[in-house]
Amino acid sequence: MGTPQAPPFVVVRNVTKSFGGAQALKGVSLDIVPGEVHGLVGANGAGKSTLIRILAGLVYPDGGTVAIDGKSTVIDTPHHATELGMNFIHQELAFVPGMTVLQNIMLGIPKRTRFGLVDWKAMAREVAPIAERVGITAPLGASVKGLSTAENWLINICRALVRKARLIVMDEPTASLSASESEKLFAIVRDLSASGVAVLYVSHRLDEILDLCHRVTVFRDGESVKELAGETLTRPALVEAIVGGHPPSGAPVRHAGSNGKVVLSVDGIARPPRVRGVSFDLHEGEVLGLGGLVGAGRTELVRLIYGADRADGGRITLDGKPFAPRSPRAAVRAGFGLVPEERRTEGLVLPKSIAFNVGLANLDKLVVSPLLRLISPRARANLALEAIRALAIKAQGIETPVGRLSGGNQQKVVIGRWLQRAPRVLILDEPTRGVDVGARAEIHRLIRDLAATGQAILVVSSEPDELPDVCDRVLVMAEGRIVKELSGPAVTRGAIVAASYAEGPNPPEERP
Amino acid sequence: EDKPLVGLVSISATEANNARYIEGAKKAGEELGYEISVIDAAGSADQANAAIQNFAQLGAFAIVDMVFPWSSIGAGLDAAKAAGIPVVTWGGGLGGSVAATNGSGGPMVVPVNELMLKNMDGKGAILELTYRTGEVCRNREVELDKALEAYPDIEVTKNEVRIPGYFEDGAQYANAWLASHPAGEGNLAIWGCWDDPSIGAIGSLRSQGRDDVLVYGVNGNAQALENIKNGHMTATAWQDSFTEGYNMVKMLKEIRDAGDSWEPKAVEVPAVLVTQDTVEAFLSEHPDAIN
Amino acid sequence: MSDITIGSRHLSPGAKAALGVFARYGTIIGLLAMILAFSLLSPRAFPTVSNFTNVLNQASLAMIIAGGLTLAVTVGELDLSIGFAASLHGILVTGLIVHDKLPIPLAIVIVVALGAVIGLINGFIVTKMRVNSVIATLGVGTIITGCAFAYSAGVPIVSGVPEAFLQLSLGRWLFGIPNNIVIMALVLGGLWVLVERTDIGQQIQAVGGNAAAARLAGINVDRIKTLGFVISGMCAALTGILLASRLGSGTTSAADSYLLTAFAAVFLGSATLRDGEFHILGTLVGALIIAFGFNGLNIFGAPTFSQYIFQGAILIVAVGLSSLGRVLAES
Amino acid sequence: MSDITIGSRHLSPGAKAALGVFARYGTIIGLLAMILAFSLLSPRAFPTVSNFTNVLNQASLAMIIAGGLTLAVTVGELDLSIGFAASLHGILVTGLIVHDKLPIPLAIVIVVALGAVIGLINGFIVTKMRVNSVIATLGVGTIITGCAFAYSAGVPIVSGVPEAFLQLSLGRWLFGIPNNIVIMALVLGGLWVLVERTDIGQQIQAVGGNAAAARLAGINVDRIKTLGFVISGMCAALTGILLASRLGSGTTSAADSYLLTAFAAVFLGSATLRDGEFHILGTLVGALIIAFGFNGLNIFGAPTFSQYIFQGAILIVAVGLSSLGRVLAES
Ligand SMILES: Nc1ncnc2c1ncn2[C@@H]1O[C@H](COP(=O)(O)OP(=O)(O)OP(=O)(O)O)[C@@H](O)[C@H]1O
Ligand SMILES: Nc1ncnc2c1ncn2[C@@H]1O[C@H](COP(=O)(O)OP(=O)(O)OP(=O)(O)O)[C@@H](O)[C@H]1O
Ligand SMILES: [Mg+2]
Ligand SMILES: [Mg+2]
Repeated sequence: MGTPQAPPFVVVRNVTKSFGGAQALKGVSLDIVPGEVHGLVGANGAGKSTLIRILAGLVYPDGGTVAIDGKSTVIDTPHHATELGMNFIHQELAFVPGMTVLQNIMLGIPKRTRFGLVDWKAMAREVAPIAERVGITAPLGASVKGLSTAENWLINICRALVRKARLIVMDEPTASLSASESEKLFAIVRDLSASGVAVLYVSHRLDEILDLCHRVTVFRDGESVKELAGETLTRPALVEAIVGGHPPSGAPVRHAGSNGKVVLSVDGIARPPRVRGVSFDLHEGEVLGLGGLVGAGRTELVRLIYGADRADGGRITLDGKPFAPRSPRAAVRAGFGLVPEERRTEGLVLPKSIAFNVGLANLDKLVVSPLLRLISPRARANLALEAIRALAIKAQGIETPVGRLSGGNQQKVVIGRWLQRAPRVLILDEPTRGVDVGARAEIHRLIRDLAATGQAILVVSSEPDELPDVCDRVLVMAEGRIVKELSGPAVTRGAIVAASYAEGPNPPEERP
Repeated sequence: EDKPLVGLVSISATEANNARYIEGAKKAGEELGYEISVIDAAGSADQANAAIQNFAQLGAFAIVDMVFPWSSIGAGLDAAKAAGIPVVTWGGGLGGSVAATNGSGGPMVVPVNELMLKNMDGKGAILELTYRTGEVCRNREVELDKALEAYPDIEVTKNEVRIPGYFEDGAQYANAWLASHPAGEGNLAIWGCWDDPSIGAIGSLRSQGRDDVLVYGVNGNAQALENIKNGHMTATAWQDSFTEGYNMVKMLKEIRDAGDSWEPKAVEVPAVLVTQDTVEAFLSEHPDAIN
Repeated sequence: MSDITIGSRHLSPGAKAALGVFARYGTIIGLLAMILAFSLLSPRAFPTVSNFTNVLNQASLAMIIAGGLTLAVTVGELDLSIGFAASLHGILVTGLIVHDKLPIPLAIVIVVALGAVIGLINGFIVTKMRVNSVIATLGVGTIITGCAFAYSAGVPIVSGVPEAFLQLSLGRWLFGIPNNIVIMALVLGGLWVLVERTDIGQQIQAVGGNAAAARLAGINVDRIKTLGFVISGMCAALTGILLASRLGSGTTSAADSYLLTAFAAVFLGSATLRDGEFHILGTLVGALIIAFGFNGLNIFGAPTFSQYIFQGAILIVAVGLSSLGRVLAES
Repeated sequence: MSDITIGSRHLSPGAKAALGVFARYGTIIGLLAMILAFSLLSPRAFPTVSNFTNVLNQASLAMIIAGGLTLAVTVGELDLSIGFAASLHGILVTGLIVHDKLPIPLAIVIVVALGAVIGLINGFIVTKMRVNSVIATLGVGTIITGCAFAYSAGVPIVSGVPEAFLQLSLGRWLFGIPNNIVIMALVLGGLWVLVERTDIGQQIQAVGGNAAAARLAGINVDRIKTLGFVISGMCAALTGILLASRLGSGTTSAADSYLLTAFAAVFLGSATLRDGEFHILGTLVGALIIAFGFNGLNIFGAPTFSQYIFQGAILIVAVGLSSLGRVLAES
């Protein structure tokens, strides 16, 4: 793929931006030409989303220039950005929960009938083909409330496509998508590029980047450190540019697996239609993966086990004793921990500090004594520092509000919450969503280390590469049932993907 | 079921004087075999109109408007008139199609004003706690302004209290006023257009330990009488709401019987000035005034 | 061990569907049940055409102001200035007619425009100065009360109110429908179309549902929020005008108490049909529940204290029906 | 595009830091500026120890009830029942002392316990029946008014109130500090420790910040919310008791107006130090702004109408200072 030759649409020069004391951008430059897929990569907190927010008119740069079509421009509102021909799929989901799929897609760009009323029919006609191409299966009239994260992402993507922009900026679009949706997205990106639309593509998944992008700009610590294209665009070169010379160590060694005694036993747990009778055992020291397509019911399954939702039927035993989770509180007390799928809405209290958020699940450890329930500032600080150290969280200090952290660092805070609690069963739903290569390896190693201490770990992931990296054993779910069990060497990307699609004729296997 | 229904629409059925008027009305109703029904309009003129309309709807024998001025119950009067039901007011004045009124609280302030001005001895400062939205209060303020014309050396500060909130407002206004009127700077008086704001002010006086300020109220509610008895208040004019309610209900039959030939009129029950000197005698005469 | 199942709910799909009906229509069911109960308790006086007309007539003003408030809360802001504003507007319209001898329609237009200006001011303080709407509108409401005092010195404007102005709210329309009801129907109908069927309405709903998302989608959030305040302000003006016409006078604080009624109607309504979303139809239902509750208890002649107790209970039960239905149906 | 964006593009880091100070301390700067202004305008009467003591004494009751309300809003719910509840508690405590001849401490304990029960009821309706807190607490408040009326038939309880009960709020402590101030300081101090320094407080803040996340972190959200209502109810009871002691009587609706004052204080306070978060210290500052604003305007002798206008303006400006500072510093 050669770099398309055309005058650049967007030129960014020496843009700087600081938030309070934090220098998010120390001077970044890049240009985007029509018809190219321009990759933007960098570690968590490198400043990618900040640049995108500047282009979107959400924040203003402290210095430097942004030129659109060769004209230096101050983008002051998102509306202005849209008018300039740029569209955004931001890292943090943007949709209106009370509205329908169609309403969300057409947000801000409605069509009107002659009487000035909204013309739903015409809008549906326009949106339907695009929705299908993107892979939205829900009816356009359905409320988005019941939809999965992935589907909401697709809605955001669809919205950008409907607007026929000259540049579409995608900030980690595949973080919440599984392989099949991702494939659809890639096809769309290629189509867009072929039709002359530029795409700025941010991702931590380097395979995608290598696959899709004509050119890649690498950010490190708020600076654009490298531009790679053509021959120079290789995986090692990327990794080296991202981490700055310290490539992360390779995949951890797989453990022998499920020999320990059974910690958690799930028998016939169900809550139709999302979960229709699931049984499995989880052993001491085991990392068990749950794979499958988006909407397969994995998130719902772990929520049932954790007591966040009530099951319609089924049995659970924990360490041989019956366990009926009435609430997450009961589950936490019994020895569970959950890193939920949606960090911002389910995981974090955004205006509060890192120390606060890490402390939330450890309050009993932070009080000076069981009777005098005052929080010990020292214990609180130690806990937070420990999490920051163990997960290499990039932040100014333990009192930084988590809302100000980059997406990946927010994810680390949620994980950090459970580190010292060392729950008997730790459930991680999409643990490395939005986490950079280096940190991803860190988290994987951490998971293995925790397992090595005897914790039982359940990992849900939609990223096909992730489960083979960390799991001893993987259960593949489809349509609310377990359709395949893979263990040891059989746990491969290919096997998981194959099993995810193998539905219908195969009777569901429900063997522990 | 078929007892004649007398509808009382109260500005605040939980306010002491209103409650006593209602009791008087009930007493008369009992004697005459009327059913007395009370609606609390909670200070809202609009709800009062609605309530009057509802009573008209029910074919009431008569409707008593308590304290809302006749000028703010236009829609209610309209509906009652259409249904041929007389409306009388208590403290609401005579006007429109109102058949009778009593409790016109304006004039009853006069003896209080006279006593206060006598005590002032022509100089000093007065804090007036007013409530102009209320017709009665406004009339009392006008009375005082008239009387004060003769005393140019008396400095007057006016503050408007709110309903609800009159206790707190009375206290806060008193606080501020007292700060610029320290003890020993001439004759000081606090005058409330009814008792409650003055009672709020007494709270402030007492918490500051000030006993150099004379406090006056009007209406003579139980708390004011108690305060006079305890020496915190100087004087009030006691309104015999109970008798007013009683007399008014007794008169309703007369109004209905007269029909179109009825001449609207005021049937006032005179107020009684109660001071620290007369309070004991007064209470032995009207023991239930304080309970 | 085998008997400990974690499934604790054995609701049949049928039962769930029935509960779903409660969830959607709980407040409406409550309203109907209440009307039925009062009809049985006071069969002669309550369930008559004239009484229902009467109730609607009385409730119209509250419905108009609550309709406006619905727009403000839909864009995600509280407007506590409406009651004070309506009081000011009532005084002002009477003053313009009585003292300044303006023609009635002109006076009305001026006052409604002032309502819009107050909305603009609220909108400016909230969106540009970024002051929390509770404080902003409470502050503006307090200032408005001061203006009402300054204008009237607190004294109601009573004499010289022309009959034609009184007829505005006392008059009746075709088929003897009171004007108030007609005006209310037009206003709420217009607001309904605006919110549910127009492009601006979509933006209003989006801003209320998720302001950040709306902003990212290119909607001018500040402008839409300001619009919500403006409409709220205009409806308050209309209510103030109609109230002055109904009372036959312009009185300070006459309309203050609408604030609480409007809030009760709007929040009651938010439990209707949709879960916790504010919408015009819901507000209408909420206002009807309050109005019929007040009327029915009055007609039934319950003692004052029990009227309060029942009114409170009606609020809670009406919403509780929906909410419980929803919780059970979805759990 | 045409709209005014508060661009900070050309602010130097120094200017931003200065604005950051405004953002954090805007309301406090406002309070101090206001006190300074009034001191200059009324040098003899305003800035005296006795005036400040009086203002604090007077404001103590509002501060206590606002402190309780802070807890309710911190867990993310509104409590509109507090004013009505405080009125009921005032009547009840007087009734228990005067009619039932209970010892004063016992009467107080009973009434505070009743406040807690009302909070429990609010909490139950909100968390278990899932009724929106606006409707739930408005409903409960209305019911409470009915109860107060049923208990006292509207007649204030005045005679026979023992001097010892009056001394509760009229008395003075060491150094002549009025009891009310001491009680207020203890209550707010206690609440501050609870919210800021204990594990329960962390849970309270978490529930208010993000209830879903708090739940998944193992916090019993319903229980914490109920606790917020219970504390709010207990503070309302305390305010009702102190008010009855101050007035020397139990009077229906005496405390109703505290509702609005408390809300104003709490929301004003939420702009202090933290951005839009409710907290005890902020509430204290908010209540001080309101109290000193009222007092200063009075002492200065502004006419009633302009007092309203200034009061409204003070609310808006105090918060506007912080908010604008924040917007400019962070944009
Ligand atoms: N509003 C804000 N206030 C303070 N700091 C901020 C704010 N937004 C971003 N930052 C800081 O700016 C830096 C860059 O953040 P940004 O979100 O751009 O990173 P990113 O490259 O997108 O990372 P990720 O891959 O994790 O999404 C981070 O250190 C972050 O903490
Ligand atoms: N009743 C519901 N209402 C709202 N959201 C729900 C409901 N049930 C499930 N969800 C959400 O829908 C999403 C999809 O859940 P599900 O368990 O079916 O999918 P999954 O296999 O985890 O796939 P993914 O999370 O990748 O979309 C989850 O985020 C879950 O929280
Ligand atoms: Mg990012
Ligand atoms: Mg999932």
